[in-house]
Amino acid sequence: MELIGIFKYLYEQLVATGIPQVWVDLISLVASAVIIFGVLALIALFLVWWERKLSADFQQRMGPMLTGWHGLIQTVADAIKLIQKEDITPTKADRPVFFWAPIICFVAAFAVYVTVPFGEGLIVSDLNIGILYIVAITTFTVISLLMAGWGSNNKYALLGGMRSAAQVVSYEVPMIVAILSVIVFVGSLSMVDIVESQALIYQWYIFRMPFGPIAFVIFIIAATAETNRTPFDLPEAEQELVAGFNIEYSGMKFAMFFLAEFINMFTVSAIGATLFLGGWQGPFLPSWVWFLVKTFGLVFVFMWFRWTYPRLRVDQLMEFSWKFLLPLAFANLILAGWMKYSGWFNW
Amino acid sequence: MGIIKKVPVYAEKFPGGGIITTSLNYIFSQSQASSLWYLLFGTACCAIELMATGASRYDFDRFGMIFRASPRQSDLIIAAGTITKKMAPRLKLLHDQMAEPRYVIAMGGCTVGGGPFYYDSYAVEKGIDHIVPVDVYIPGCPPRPESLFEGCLKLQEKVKLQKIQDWS
Amino acid sequence: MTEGLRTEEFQVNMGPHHPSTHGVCRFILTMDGEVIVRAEPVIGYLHRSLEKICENRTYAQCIPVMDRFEYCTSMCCNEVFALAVEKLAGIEVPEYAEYLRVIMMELNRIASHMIWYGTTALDLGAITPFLYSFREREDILDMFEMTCGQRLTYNYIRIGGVSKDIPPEFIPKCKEFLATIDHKIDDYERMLTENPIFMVRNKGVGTLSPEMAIAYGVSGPSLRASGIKYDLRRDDPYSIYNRFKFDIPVCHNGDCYDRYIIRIKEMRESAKIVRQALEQLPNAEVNTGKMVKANFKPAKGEVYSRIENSRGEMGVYIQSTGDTKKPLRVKMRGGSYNQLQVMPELVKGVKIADVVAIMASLDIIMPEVDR
Amino acid sequence: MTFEELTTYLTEKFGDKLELLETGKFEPFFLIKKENLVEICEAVKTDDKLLIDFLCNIGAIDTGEKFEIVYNLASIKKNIRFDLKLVMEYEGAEVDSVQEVWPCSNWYEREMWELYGINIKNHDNLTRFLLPDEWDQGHPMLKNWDAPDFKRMPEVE
Repeated sequence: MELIGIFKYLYEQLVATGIPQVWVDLISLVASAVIIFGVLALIALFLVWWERKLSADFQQRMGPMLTGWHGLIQTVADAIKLIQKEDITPTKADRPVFFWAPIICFVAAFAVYVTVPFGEGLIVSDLNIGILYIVAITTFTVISLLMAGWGSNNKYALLGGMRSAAQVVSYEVPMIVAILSVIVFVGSLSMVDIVESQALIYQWYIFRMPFGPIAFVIFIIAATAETNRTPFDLPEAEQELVAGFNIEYSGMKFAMFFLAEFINMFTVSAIGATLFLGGWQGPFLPSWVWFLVKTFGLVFVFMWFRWTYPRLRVDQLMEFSWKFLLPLAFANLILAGWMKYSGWFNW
Repeated sequence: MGIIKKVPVYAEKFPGGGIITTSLNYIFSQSQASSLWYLLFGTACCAIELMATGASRYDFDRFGMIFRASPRQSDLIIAAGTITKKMAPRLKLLHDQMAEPRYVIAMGGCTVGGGPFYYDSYAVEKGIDHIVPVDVYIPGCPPRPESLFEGCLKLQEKVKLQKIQDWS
Repeated sequence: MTEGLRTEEFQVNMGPHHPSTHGVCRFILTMDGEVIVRAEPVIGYLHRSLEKICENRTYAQCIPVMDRFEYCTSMCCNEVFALAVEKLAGIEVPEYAEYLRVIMMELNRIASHMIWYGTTALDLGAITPFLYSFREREDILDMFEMTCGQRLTYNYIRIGGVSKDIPPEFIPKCKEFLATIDHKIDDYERMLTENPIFMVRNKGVGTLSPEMAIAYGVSGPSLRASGIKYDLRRDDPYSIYNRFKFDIPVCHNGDCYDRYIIRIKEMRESAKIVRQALEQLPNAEVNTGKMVKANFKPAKGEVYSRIENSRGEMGVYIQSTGDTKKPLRVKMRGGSYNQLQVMPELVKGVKIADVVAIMASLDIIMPEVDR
Repeated sequence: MTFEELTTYLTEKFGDKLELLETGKFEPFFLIKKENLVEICEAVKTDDKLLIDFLCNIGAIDTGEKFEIVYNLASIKKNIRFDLKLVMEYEGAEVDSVQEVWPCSNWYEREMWELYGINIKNHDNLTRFLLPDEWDQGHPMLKNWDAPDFKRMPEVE
């Protein structure tokens, strides 16, 4: 079954009704936005459940068991509970900043998916600056965390917000440089072009020796830091900063941060799968299945990190980024450029 | 939540509108009961039992109960361990910081009524129920994890009986 | 720096309700950015006036109160009080009961170190080790439970002996536990000891020089991590510790990592002691000792008895007037009290994350401090 | 050093400044005068044969007639243990701080000041310690202390 066929059929039916083309485009855009929102909300809820189950497996526990089959609707219950919970704004908070922070975080997390190719042709809009757009939008998250930290008027929240700003800015650079080394090879910023250049398994960028694996590792490390997960979960370090930037948030606003965190994790995994693991490319199965398999595989790696490693200290984190990761990423970029130029490895 | 609280008022004006109220009631109370996030609040011996209950053999997560470090995000405060006169204002502060609906479990003899420190102690608060409203009392010094489970299940029963009209 | 840009120190209140203050310790941290300028511990949030309570209880009634003094190693608390009263009254403890005491105390030491291992990992952000160590701790608690019916506050070691004999299932269960414990500790080590992040977080952090350690009365594993080989089980032997062969692990850097290594090694040594005690356990006569009655009055006198607890020297000072059933004064001394006192010196100039690491490595728990 | 060696050594060294008590059975208990406290503490810390570097514990006792203060001392290097004891009247109870000798005495003395009302001379931080900040009911460890919500355990035979 190819999803794209269904969408094409629906689109043709819409055109056949004879309404003006502008309306057709508008309706299809809105419809795709709704579909993506729904799918991502489901994925986020699933990821929360999966994380809890996985952590339980790592720790020889059961995890959620009593709400639904093996706790499958546990996160739904959590979400409904968070909706009905009282929404507190601290008296001394900076109200507009406090109010907008979770919304920006949530919207930014979803806005990325405009240019993520879920499968062959399954993309809302194939922008020719696709990857640039993604990198730009994901940066919004840090602004929202900074806003949350500042707006809460809480010292722990402020420390958490500052930490996250410092951290995301430092790891953004090696991540982009790692992405650049792929882009240098593809010669295009479009996500579809990137995927199409890795049609066969030995063309996946992770297998392009020697620069591919290095770029991939740099990307994974930087992405872990970008999504604020262990061992780089300093902004919400429970044992130091109680809950970090979201310490004052309750109810729905907290749920927004919570879901956005998981969606961000899915985002970076999707980017990783697209850039290094061939995106939707794969035999036999439908393209979107391949995409999901690869993305969830990367998500699993992130979760694995989280339940294994302790946390770094903030200065060690910075040192690691600026003194090790960044020089490595630049060297790798030069290597990639040289390989592309010499044409030796252009299979 | 103000809006949800208004739903029964309007819905029941229509014939058969009661079904909306009851099903909303069911969904909300069930999800509240199966997702009681507890505040990481432990002072003395009971805190060790609370940790043990969260650990592998007993596993609180089965009931959907996970700990949150921030009182804003937790629904339930398990007062584990002795509350002294110095600590009592802090407990009250934490309870005030929690968002409605919020619940309190008094775990262990000390929080129920002073326990082993009822006599001859000048520093222990004799029972926490004159500081915060308590929903479930669990006696024991310290209570076994099984009795903590029993207390949490009792609390779930209580939560399931709540109606959305009652929310503040 | 731009001219006129002024930075300001600010105060952060850490605790008394904070996930990593091991109960209810409170620090008022004066910080410059993320760096600690000054730290002032504020204690007393768990001050339950145990000493006042003991003054108004008979000697036998004091033992359950001692349980609450340091609930991670309640057996040792019972022992230190019983030891003091036995010295005062000149009570002989039967050999069989002494062996049971040693077995229980060493098992309890392992259990206490397991709590420390779990919470240390938790404080550094790794969650899984916590659940691993609590899994094995449950086995130890099972053994205690089958012996005295409680999981945490045992009231097992009494004045004059132990409250009851071990059940027949105890020894096979204990042997099974001892057979696997070394592998389990290997597991723990695999998770943290060589972990690069763990090492970089702990090495060179919170270095405690031996001079400072002694001056501040730091004792137990934290003192041995600073390079001083001092263990009351060897240097001031109480009970029957002089009958067992065991090493006293010593490290020399005195940082958080050494304190970690020491405690991991101590778990193995404790297991060794339990193994020997089980072998030597006299089967001929099962005599758990004669408990004292409610109207028991030791002779006039005073004594300070001390034992090696998992957190350092645990002592109790008892003064008896000789004509009442109640002690005139019971003063308790816990290792954490002094280790918390040295904290402000250790945390000067470190990051806030290190405060958590240092506190975890010193293994401070609050009931011992506040009493 | 055994009990006897230690006793003779200390009595020879300090003469009539200290007096052996009969109540101590396992470690020697010496009664000293509070004027000599800091002097004796410094002397035992620096003495080559004693090297008392470790202060185990300081405890105040309210005997119902007067205050006693016990210093439990130990040497890690020489493995020696003995105790010093002070006796003083309730009126104007005051003692010198020994934190110059052993820094860890700071908290013990602070606790003594708070719970017994014994004034500590030359102490750098006599502030609220274990009791709540707003505490105004006096010194609770005194034998005759009482408060409205303080219940004594009934006598059971």
